[in-house]
Amino acid sequence: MIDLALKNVSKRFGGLLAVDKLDVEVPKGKILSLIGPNGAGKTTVFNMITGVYPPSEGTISYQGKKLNNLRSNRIIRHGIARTFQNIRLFKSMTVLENVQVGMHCRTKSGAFRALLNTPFAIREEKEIIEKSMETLEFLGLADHHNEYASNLAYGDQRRLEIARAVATRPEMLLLDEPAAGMNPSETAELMDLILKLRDTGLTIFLVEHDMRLVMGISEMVVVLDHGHKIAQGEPKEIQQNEKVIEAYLGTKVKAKA
Amino acid sequence: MKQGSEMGNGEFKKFIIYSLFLGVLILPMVGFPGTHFEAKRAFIVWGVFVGVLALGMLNQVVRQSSIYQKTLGGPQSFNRRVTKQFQKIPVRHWTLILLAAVAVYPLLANNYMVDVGITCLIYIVLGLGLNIVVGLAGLLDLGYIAFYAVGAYTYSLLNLHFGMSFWLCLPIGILLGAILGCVIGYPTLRMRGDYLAIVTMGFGEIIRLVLNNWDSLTKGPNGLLGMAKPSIMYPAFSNSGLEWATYSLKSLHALYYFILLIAVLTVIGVRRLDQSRIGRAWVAIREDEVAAELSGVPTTWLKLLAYAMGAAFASVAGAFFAAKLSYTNPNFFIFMESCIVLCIVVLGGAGSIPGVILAGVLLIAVPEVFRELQDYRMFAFGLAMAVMMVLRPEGLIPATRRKLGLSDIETDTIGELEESYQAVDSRT
Amino acid sequence: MDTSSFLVQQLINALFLGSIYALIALGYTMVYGIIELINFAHGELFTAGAFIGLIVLAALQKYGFVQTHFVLTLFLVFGMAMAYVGVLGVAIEHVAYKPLRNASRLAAILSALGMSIFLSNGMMLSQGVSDRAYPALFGLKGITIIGARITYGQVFIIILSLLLMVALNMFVNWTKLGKAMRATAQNQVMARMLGINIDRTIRVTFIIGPALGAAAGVMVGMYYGSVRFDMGFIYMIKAFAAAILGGIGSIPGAVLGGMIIGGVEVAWSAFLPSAWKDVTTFIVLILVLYFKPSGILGEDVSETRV
Amino acid sequence: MRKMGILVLCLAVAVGFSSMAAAKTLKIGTLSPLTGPYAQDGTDILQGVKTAVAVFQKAGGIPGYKIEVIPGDSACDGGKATMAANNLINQGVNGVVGAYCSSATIPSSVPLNEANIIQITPASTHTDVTARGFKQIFRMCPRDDVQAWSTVKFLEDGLKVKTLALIDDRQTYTVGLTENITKFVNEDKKIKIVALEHITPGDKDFTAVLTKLKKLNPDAIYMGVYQPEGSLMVRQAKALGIKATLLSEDAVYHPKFIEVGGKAAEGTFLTYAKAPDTPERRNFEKTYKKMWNAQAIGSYGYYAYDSAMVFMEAVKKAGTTDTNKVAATIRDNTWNGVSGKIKFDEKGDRKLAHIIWIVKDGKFVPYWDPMTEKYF
Amino acid sequence: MKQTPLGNWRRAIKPSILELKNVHTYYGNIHALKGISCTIPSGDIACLIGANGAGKSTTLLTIFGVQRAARGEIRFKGRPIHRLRPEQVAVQGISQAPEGRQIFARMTTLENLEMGAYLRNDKAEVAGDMEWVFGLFPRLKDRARQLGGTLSGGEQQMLAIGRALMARPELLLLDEPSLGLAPKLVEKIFETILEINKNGVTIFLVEQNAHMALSISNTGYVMETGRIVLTDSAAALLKNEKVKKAYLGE
Repeated sequence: MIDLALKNVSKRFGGLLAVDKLDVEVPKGKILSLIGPNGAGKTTVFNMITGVYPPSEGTISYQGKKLNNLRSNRIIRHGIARTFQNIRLFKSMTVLENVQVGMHCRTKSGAFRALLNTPFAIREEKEIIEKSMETLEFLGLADHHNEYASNLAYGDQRRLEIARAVATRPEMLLLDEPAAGMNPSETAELMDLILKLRDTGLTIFLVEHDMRLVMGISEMVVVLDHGHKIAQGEPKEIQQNEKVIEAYLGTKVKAKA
Repeated sequence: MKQGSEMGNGEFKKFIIYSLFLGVLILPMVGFPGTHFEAKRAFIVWGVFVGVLALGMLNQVVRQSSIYQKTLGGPQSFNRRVTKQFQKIPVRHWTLILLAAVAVYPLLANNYMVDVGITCLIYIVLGLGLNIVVGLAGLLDLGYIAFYAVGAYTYSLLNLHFGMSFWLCLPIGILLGAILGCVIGYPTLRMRGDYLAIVTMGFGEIIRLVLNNWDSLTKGPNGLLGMAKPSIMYPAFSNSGLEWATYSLKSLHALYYFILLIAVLTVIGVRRLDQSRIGRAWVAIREDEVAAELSGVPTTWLKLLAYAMGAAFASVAGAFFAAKLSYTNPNFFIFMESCIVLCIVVLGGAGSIPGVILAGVLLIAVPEVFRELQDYRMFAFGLAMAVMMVLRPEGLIPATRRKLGLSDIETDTIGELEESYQAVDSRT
Repeated sequence: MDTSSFLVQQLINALFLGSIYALIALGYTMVYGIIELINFAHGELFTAGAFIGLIVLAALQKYGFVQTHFVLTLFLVFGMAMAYVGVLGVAIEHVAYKPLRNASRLAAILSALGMSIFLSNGMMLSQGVSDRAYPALFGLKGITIIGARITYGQVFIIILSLLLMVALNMFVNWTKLGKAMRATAQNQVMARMLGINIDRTIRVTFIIGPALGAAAGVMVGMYYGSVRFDMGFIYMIKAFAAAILGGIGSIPGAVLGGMIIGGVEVAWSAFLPSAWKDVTTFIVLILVLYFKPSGILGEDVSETRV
Repeated sequence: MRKMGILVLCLAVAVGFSSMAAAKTLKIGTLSPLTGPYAQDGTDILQGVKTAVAVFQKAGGIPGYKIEVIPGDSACDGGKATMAANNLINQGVNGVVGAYCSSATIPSSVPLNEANIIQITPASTHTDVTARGFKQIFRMCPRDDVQAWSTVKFLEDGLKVKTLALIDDRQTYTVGLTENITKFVNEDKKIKIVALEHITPGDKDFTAVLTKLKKLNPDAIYMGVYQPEGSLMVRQAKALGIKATLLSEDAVYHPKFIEVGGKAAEGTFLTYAKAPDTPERRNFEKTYKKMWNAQAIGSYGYYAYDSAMVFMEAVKKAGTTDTNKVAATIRDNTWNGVSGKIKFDEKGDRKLAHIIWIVKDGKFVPYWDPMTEKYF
Repeated sequence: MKQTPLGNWRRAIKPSILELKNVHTYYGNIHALKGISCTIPSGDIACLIGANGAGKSTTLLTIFGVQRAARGEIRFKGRPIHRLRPEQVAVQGISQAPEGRQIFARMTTLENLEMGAYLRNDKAEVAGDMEWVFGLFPRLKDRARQLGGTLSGGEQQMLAIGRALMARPELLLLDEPSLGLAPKLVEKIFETILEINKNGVTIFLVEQNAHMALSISNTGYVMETGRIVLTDSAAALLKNEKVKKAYLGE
């Protein structure tokens, strides 16, 4: 079953064609990776899916519903959550609060209930804390719940971003270079975590540069170069693909004399 | 680190240069109140400024000296130790002590002091309201006083024309303020910080000018006069048995306790909002709007809500103000008032409730103490404001997010140090 | 007065008012462009310029210098006022803004506001609370074009402010220092990597921007005939609005914004109930910003970058 | 000799004690804007009161009383004025001179009324100041309608203008004047009002509005503005070549008007009370100028002087500081002030007629008397 | 992965122009560089390769003083520069074409290039260098009067490199010059880099296009999470299986 489908999607910034007629289908419950050199348009794809800006052409649909012109917070309610390439946490808030913000779209009590501190609000707040702590435990951050997000170690910040995204109770998770800046052992932990998340039924859509991670866990890989899809297939196929190797490693220039 | 003597030498050079600069700036401006140079006056003022400069720099040199660093400064400095001691007392106790003090205050104070207290409390309510907009949601608002005006005029007009009681007018005023808050908030949603400043300032001025120009409704610059004071009904026994008696909150003491109640409720309300799901979403917007939106926070709606909530509190304060004076006039709601409220919020520490309370008292009550100094008061006020901001840009009591449980986290001094290292603009 | 001369007269009024707003707005825009700070004290710098101009002019008049060396007098008055305010601008930057360059925006704005109050009250203490008369240099003589009158003073001021604007534009576009200022405004880190001392560049900005404000202050004093310690406030609001309307950070934008604000004010007063003049100014501003959030000639900065 | 010495000492002590016992203090509070845009007028008021005390003391004062002036800053703001009033009450003032702005006078009069303290405002012309039935409040300056009546009378009978344009700056005082002028003119139907324009206080450029008036070409333009704007307005009117007669009110009766207005101020008419050139007036002017190193005195300096003087004289006459008795004394007597004869009506308003002045050769000169319809 | 002694060997032959010793850099709490040491011989092209977020750009920014080195030493021609501010580093003779090009968008191509020569006062020679840059990148000459912001990505990259060259640096730091460019253009840029190097400019290149970068470089460094994990001659690195693995995860 296809969860997310991008059909003929293009994005133009002024004269620059960042994404060119892209077709991608993400199957439910699977891990799909989108790879390609820097500037290939990967993050642009994520931005279009999550409604940061609309595609110039084409349609994006999720479980049959068109997402094209929805606002980001609406899209998230449909069950698509994401993380960011450069960590964007709420730095002055605690770890727990960051996750609690993620639960915003799944909770209801408004300003009046908060002002009056109604039983509903109290109950909900308790529930938020419990669920947030669960999420943190799942991601191994429970011990840090009272620390300020800015005080976390780098790897933990990355994980906290995932926790915040998971707290929105998504069915699909878009991870934008989650392993960037991680050392091999942290990356290995991250791999386990992603698999664990997948096993809870989440669909994972991954943008990543770390090939050990991509090739190790993806069920399907899509390769982008200059906004074009140049290859698609299982990791093994991709690794043998001449086009991919060329895009990644580049061709040699005449060697230095 | 430089050697002490070398540093002293450098400081001395700096001192001479600064003094000369001060001379260039002060001598012509102060020396020529008319057409001829009044040397005595000019040099005295220059002398005073140079003196203050010398003291300031001496203080700095002493603080940087190795002896001071070893004894009084450093991580175990006197200030820090004192702060630590204070922090040991739980917030709950502080609150109780403070409440007891403000409750007893009017019994010990004379009318004037009670009146100053009332004004302080009004501004604290305003500051707390603006704190929602500026401190929590991070939206700059220079026209906040307009909502204060809305509250004041709503009560005045409804009371004068329809004889409606304070209690009935209050919710109407809150509603009107909130609606107006949304109206003002709406066009500013797409704007960034500094544009917000001029637009909100413009809205503030528009409201004031409308009140000033709409003669048929507001009596324009003449103002509205003779509103009733709020009154409360209480059961009392009389000849004909149990009856409802009316107690008008006329005396300053009654008004003081009334505004105190409003202020306490405001503190509770703002605190609850701050710690609720809504407050968290506001802070998230302040920290990173895009990330908040992409974490499922409806930023548009929440920003409007921030404006509306802030406006609602100002409206309450406004209604009280009009009722207290029994008079209102568009001139009460000038731009400078918005600035003062903003000062309270930022000086106290944006987002920090105790900060706002402290700054409210400092900014309203302390100038009253120096009322004798008249002209010099505002002069010093301006200077103090700039100096305070330079010394404590985070405010007097910087805001911190609430933590659950009892885990005590030492602030990482190394982290702070390193942050100061990357003094370069982080816009890369 | 027939309609055509009425229109010409109002046009002259608008041009005159607009050019003064524009000149003050330039100072705002330059300072904002380079350190992204709304310099609330700019209105006071403008007033300080007017006072220094008055002091110099009065002193020169006392010794009969004005009659004998008219052009030199003008040169001295403007020069001294601009120099003084330039120094004042740098001093303020050094004391109140520089330490806050990496602090929150709010802290910097409050510091600026504090400086504004400080300077305004300082001038009240030193120069008195009431308005001071400016010696009449130009008098009321003027020329009549199609029934509209324009005094020599107005002609002089319009020409001088245009000259200053052109000079500024040339400075910023043609000189090395001017280009360094623009580079610093656009990308501080890159500018530093090219060897530009941004502290120095910012200091220069704080000389030029306030100096232009001072020139406007002297003009206002000379033409209207009086200065008062708090006169900067209204001009500050208008010029602030003008700078933002034109797109803050943009020099042609500030000129355009100033002209528009001046034009709207005059046009509204000329044809519609004048009590609502200021309301209109702000509504125009809000409408423009609503439809073009970056101002008329401003760069579009609202684009979200993820 | 020694005995004598002791005796003298004892006597001195006794006198000292008795005088201490007897020397009650008469405290006069002032309320006026000492900060902000109206600080000039506010300072004039404070100085006027202090001059009055000095003159009164020199003339003998009230036996057994020390007189003290306690300044209060109303800042032209209701809230601050009320606080300042409460402060004065706490310091035990017997009477208050002030405030200046009606928007400060009205709220501050409430606590003063409750504390039953005499209040004499030297400057607030708003009808509501005395219209609320307070028994201890008086107004030294004439009310808006009195001044408006003089103006209209002059326009109709003195200048015989046919068309009139009005300008005000939308402040309490000036709006009161233009409203009353409109009312009187409409009643008499002799003059046609062609325009009512408004300016913003603090603005410097009024050319747009003045050009508009130039096109309408009225016979006279009434400027309901304060002195700073008034000075600028006459200059700009002349620069635009406006030929209409310019008229204004007592808020521009300030030496600064001529100083700043320069030649353009020449020929401007304004309404202001005509005081007889009495020795008291000359004495006041001399003392004031000497005390405050001033070249000239603003109009509110005179009213403030009279306010304080009437209060002190009334206390002296009543022989008590009891508010009700002093108020009655003030109301029942006619006083000689430096701004003319002073007589209050039931409400506490002063009956004071304005005359028309003209600026001539850099001076304010009496021009026409609306009561007698005669030129001076 | 251990550090090979090759770096030292090279230094023995050629005088080094830039030396990093145990450099640590922090972003707030994040330890971005965890003790970087490397030596760049004068006249060489050295390249730093590694995955996103490994700290390559941070290394360049730290050299330039944009990020303060919390610990360690950076020496340029033997003089320590790690305490200098960026504008002071520029004076020493280093220039940089940073990540994301950082073109002054509201200045023309010509003005951008002039800003590159900000520190120089020799007008005639600046004009000569301008011609040289235009010779390297003829496209820039056509766009001389166009605003920087309106140039295409490739043109901006050329402009960034050209601007850095206008300072007549002894050491040129290039941060991902191939980023987002079409393969043909990338080739062109790399050829130009070689040409620049032939003019005696030492080049320190940060690239993710490993193959191409290594093929023009003398020395290569492989970075991983804030550390240099591999140092070798470029030719050797090209054959290194670990490098291949790092890039394709084989």
